[in-house]
Amino acid sequence: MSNHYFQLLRERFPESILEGKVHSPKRVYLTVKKESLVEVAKFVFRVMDARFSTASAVDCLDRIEILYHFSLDSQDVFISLRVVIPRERPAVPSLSGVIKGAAWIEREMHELFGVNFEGHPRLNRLLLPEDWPENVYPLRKDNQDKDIGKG
Amino acid sequence: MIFLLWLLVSLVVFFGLGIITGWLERKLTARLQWRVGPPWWQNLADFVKLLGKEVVVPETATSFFSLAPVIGLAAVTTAGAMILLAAFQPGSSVDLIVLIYILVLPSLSLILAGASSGNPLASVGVARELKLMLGYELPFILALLVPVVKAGTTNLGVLFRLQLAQGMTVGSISGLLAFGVALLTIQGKIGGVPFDVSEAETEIASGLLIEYSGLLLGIFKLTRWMLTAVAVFFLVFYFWAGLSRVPSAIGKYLLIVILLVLIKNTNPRLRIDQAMKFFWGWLTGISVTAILFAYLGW
Amino acid sequence: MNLLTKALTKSLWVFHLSTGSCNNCDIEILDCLTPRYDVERFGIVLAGSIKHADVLLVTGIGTRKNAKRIQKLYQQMPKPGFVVAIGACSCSGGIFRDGYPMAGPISSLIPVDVWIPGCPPKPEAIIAGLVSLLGKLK
Amino acid sequence: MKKLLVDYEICHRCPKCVVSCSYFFHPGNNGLTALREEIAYSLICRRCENHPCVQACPNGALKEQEGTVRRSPLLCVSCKSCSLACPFGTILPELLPYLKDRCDLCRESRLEDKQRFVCVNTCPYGALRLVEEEEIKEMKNLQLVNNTLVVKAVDWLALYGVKKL
Amino acid sequence: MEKKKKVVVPIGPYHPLLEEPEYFALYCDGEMVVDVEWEAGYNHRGIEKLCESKSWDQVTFLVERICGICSTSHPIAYVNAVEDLAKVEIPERARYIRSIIGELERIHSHLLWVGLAGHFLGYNTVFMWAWKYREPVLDIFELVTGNRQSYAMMKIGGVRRDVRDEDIPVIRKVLDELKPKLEMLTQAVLDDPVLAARLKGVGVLTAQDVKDYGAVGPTARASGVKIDVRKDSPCAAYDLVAWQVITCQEGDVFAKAVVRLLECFESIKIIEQCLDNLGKNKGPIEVEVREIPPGEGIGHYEAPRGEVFHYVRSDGTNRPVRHKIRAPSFVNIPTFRASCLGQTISDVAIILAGVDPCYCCTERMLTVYQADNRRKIMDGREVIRLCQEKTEKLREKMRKR
Ligand code: SF4
Ligand code: SF4
Ligand code: SF4
Ligand code: SF4
Ligand code: SF4
Ligand code: SF4
Ligand code: SF4
Ligand code: SF4
Repeated sequence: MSNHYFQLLRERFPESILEGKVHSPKRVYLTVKKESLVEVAKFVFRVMDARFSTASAVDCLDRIEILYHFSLDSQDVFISLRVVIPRERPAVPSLSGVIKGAAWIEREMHELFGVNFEGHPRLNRLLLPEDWPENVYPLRKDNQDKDIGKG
Repeated sequence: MIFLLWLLVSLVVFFGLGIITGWLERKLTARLQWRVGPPWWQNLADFVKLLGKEVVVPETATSFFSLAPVIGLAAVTTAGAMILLAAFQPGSSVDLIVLIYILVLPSLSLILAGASSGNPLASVGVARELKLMLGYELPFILALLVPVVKAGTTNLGVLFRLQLAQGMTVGSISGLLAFGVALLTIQGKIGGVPFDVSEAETEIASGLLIEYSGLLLGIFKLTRWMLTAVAVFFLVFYFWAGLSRVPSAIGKYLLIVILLVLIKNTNPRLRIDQAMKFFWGWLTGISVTAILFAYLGW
Repeated sequence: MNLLTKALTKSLWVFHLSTGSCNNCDIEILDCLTPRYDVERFGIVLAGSIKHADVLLVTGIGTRKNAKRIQKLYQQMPKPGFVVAIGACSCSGGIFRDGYPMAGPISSLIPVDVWIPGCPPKPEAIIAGLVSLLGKLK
Repeated sequence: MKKLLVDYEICHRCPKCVVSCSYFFHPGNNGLTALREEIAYSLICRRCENHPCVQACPNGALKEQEGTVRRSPLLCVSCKSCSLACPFGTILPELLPYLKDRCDLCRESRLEDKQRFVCVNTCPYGALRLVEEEEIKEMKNLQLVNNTLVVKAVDWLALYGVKKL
Repeated sequence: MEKKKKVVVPIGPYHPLLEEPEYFALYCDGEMVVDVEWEAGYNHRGIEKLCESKSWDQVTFLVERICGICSTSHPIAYVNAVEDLAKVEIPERARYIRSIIGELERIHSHLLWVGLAGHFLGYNTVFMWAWKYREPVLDIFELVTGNRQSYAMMKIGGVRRDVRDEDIPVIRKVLDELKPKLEMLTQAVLDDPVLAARLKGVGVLTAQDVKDYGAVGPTARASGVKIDVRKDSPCAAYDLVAWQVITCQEGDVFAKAVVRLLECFESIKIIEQCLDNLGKNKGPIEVEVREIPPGEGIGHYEAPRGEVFHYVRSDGTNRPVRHKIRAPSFVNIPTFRASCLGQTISDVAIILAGVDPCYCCTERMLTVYQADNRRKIMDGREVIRLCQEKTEKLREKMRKR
């Protein structure tokens, strides 16, 4: 099943999809160019009518990966769009214009990973305790101390 | 002087009665909810404990903060004294209208308390309690008018005693209707579910009393219990010929308390607008009908 | 034991404060109020406002975001007032001990009178803990 | 291509491995522990017939695979029973951490060259070295563990002063 | 209308309605809610970070403690994710046991919700009754798993404990006794005119809102969106037994209550069928998983409140490299923006409760609504902006107090 969607998206966006991996009949991972993320996500969300489940960021030291997980509930397939961005000044276009529900998770990633979501309506940090220092992102791999951010 | 004595009697009687009634309410509620419930001296223990606690006065509070509970307690005691006087001193001239006025005071003292504590949650409580008061006072007064129409007097003592000769007021259709309305409005007065919007623990965190602690809170709690006792006591005498025989009066008292608890436990809290609709629509309608019936002599 | 203390032991009003817990402890506290356990038998009721409370039941690790509020609430509680730490989290940090949002354990923020360990403690354990608080009062 | 050389003559006497490691997914990771474990199973283990180590493990975490013993990190609870059971001292207790360390031999080109192989630079006893293929041919007592890892085995005879025949 | 004064009613962080710390600020115009703002983080425990320092097996216990109510849903989703990563098939008996535990949890959770909803409405009798009926379910848990909450039943590759044959009749008996009580409760809720007045047409969420916010679980199903992970992506034994997805069309709080109550019956049905099959199927309860290969996996499961989502990444050691958890409330809570505005304060309580929000799981993550941006969203009128600045100041003041 996932193969089918893999082919479909590949044909629809030959330029934007850099790489793809069919993990199992139910899971497919596609690496998408940062510039085309919104376009592809819009297609998956609106045209393919997938449900936006969530997004997750992973710190890989030389890069940050962000995965947007879309679920095609009736087909039991997860399509995960992966965007790879540099670790210094990471930034991606925000999906919150297309998917209202994405606003929250983007704020979370902004706070925990320091990713900048361009075009996000309210990306203000707040949440970690008030005295949390700027530019310390707890879920980055270099912050391992349990006392991080304690000043 | 005599009245002062009665005040003292009232304080003692209704203190005891209030504690017991308060406990009864809790115990019955617990039984309805398949729980065991607290022992009989529970409310007394609560009160005594509160006496020993520190009183925290918030910085934002005004001077009415400590005055409000006293006003409430005084009002309830006075109301109790008037009812006792009317019931047990033949020839006393206690007027129903005055009593009605005094019975408004405990609610007012709550509002005063909420407004003076300077807490935003309390201020919502104030708004609600005010609206609620407007709601229940009208049908309450109308319902009380039914026996007045029948007897043609507002002298409480006469109203109480008249029933001994004519049979109790609830015996007639108009009286029964009026009694029902009075019961429900009393529920509003003592702030029981479904009309506990102003205290609504889960909505606005105990609302009006949120800032109170220690002795002051204790007085409020006590006032609330005493008010219940006074109100129920009043209902027994006013509608149900409480003067006739002591055992049956006690039975009636218990019955009314049970009724109140039942209402409380089988209904969810109403929204304030729903409560208003209920008071001004249904209850007012019913009480007006009752007055009409009373004119017709039913 | 004087009358006031005696009344206090018979009428504990508790305020429930969750400071970064997993809910379990909180549910078990609520469970104590329900028919099977019914702590109202002992005069224990849940208070709606800290100003009304005699006992502060704390669950959870005490997150850094919460730390100041916990202390403030403790100060607002009219004295005499007591603190009961419920669950492994509030006693020691439990499974979340090594997390970065941890400010607790609770005893490092406010004085604790009774510890009730467990993850979550069963309602019986909570009741036993409250009883031991009563014992302490006497 | 360069290979990592572990000089076991030095390592086997070392009280506690203190090298740093550039493996990043698990900070505090000491990749060398994993390497030493691998070395132990592939080079030092005597491959006993009935595997006392395997028998001793209460969780079935050890298993013989392709001639060597392998420890399943998911099952091992780090109780060190195997270490006690092994008659040859193959499995040193410190090689059995509960949270497994990992060395990918800096294979992923994830870092600038100067940050790679920090283990080599941080071993205070100089037990680690990067060697070229040619060098390997010239050295004695060398064992290849895999494509990128070579071990200079302990010269026991020299150690105990026994002359070679 | 311009200079209408707005009152901020803070709910929380310590508010009896919310058993957990949370800060909601309702911007009110009289009794009318004109804006909702909420701030989280009081409960943030950094679980995703902690996961990276625990072994795969330990993480099951940690995710169990994300929240005590969905305390088996998170582990199920997590083991699903790891099994997806490692491509492990679990034995059939384990699948039945997983479903039994999952559905028992659903029953206890829904009953808990009914009780709390009653409590919020001032209907304390309902609270007491629902919780009384919930007790026997917890007894089953204690019998089968040894604990009332946090069952520690899930394990990568199967389940940790078997259900003993002698326990099966006990479970059946409890369920049989539960059924009439549930029916009574359902009837009581459906027939009560006051409840209907309080709940019907209140806090309506449309199917479009559901799609926009990605809402899940009963919150979505009450709005006519038929999604249920158990049906759509059957794990455990959900494709081996017969049951139905419950949906309602109205999207109001009443519909949410109905969905939850009816789901309890489906859960009982599932458990009974699973118990039948347990009797017949005597296989092993787990397969041995020796290693987790490098890779990534996604697992999800229908918790009582909706889909929980777990993403794990492995590098081949015995601890995850990254573990992302998305709990149902995280996507359900934002729907408040759609369902609360224009309602009265006293309804907000029950609307919030209607979603069955739990902050524990959501809170692991950090989310805040800041007033600054909200202002623009609201309507952009300068006057209101000024008004809100005033309220904001008031709020600051209250915070400091
Ligand atoms: S002690 Fe355990 S049950 Fe209680 S809050 Fe902490 S993790 Fe949850
Ligand atoms: S009951 Fe068991 S799992 Fe829970 S804390 Fe105690 S030893 Fe640990
Ligand atoms: S690598 Fe260096 S520090 Fe580590 S064990 Fe060998 S000699 Fe010791
Ligand atoms: S340390 Fe690990 S491998 Fe060795 S016996 Fe213990 S569990 Fe087995
Ligand atoms: S320390 Fe605990 S687990 Fe280990 S043997 Fe003793 S009791 Fe068992
Ligand atoms: S007992 Fe020691 S030498 Fe024997 S097989 Fe096991 S590890 Fe190797
Ligand atoms: S080779 Fe690289 S990964 Fe391996 S131990 Fe050395 S620094 Fe760590
Ligand atoms: S939604 Fe989250 S907090 Fe609520 S019960 Fe489920 S896991 Fe717990």
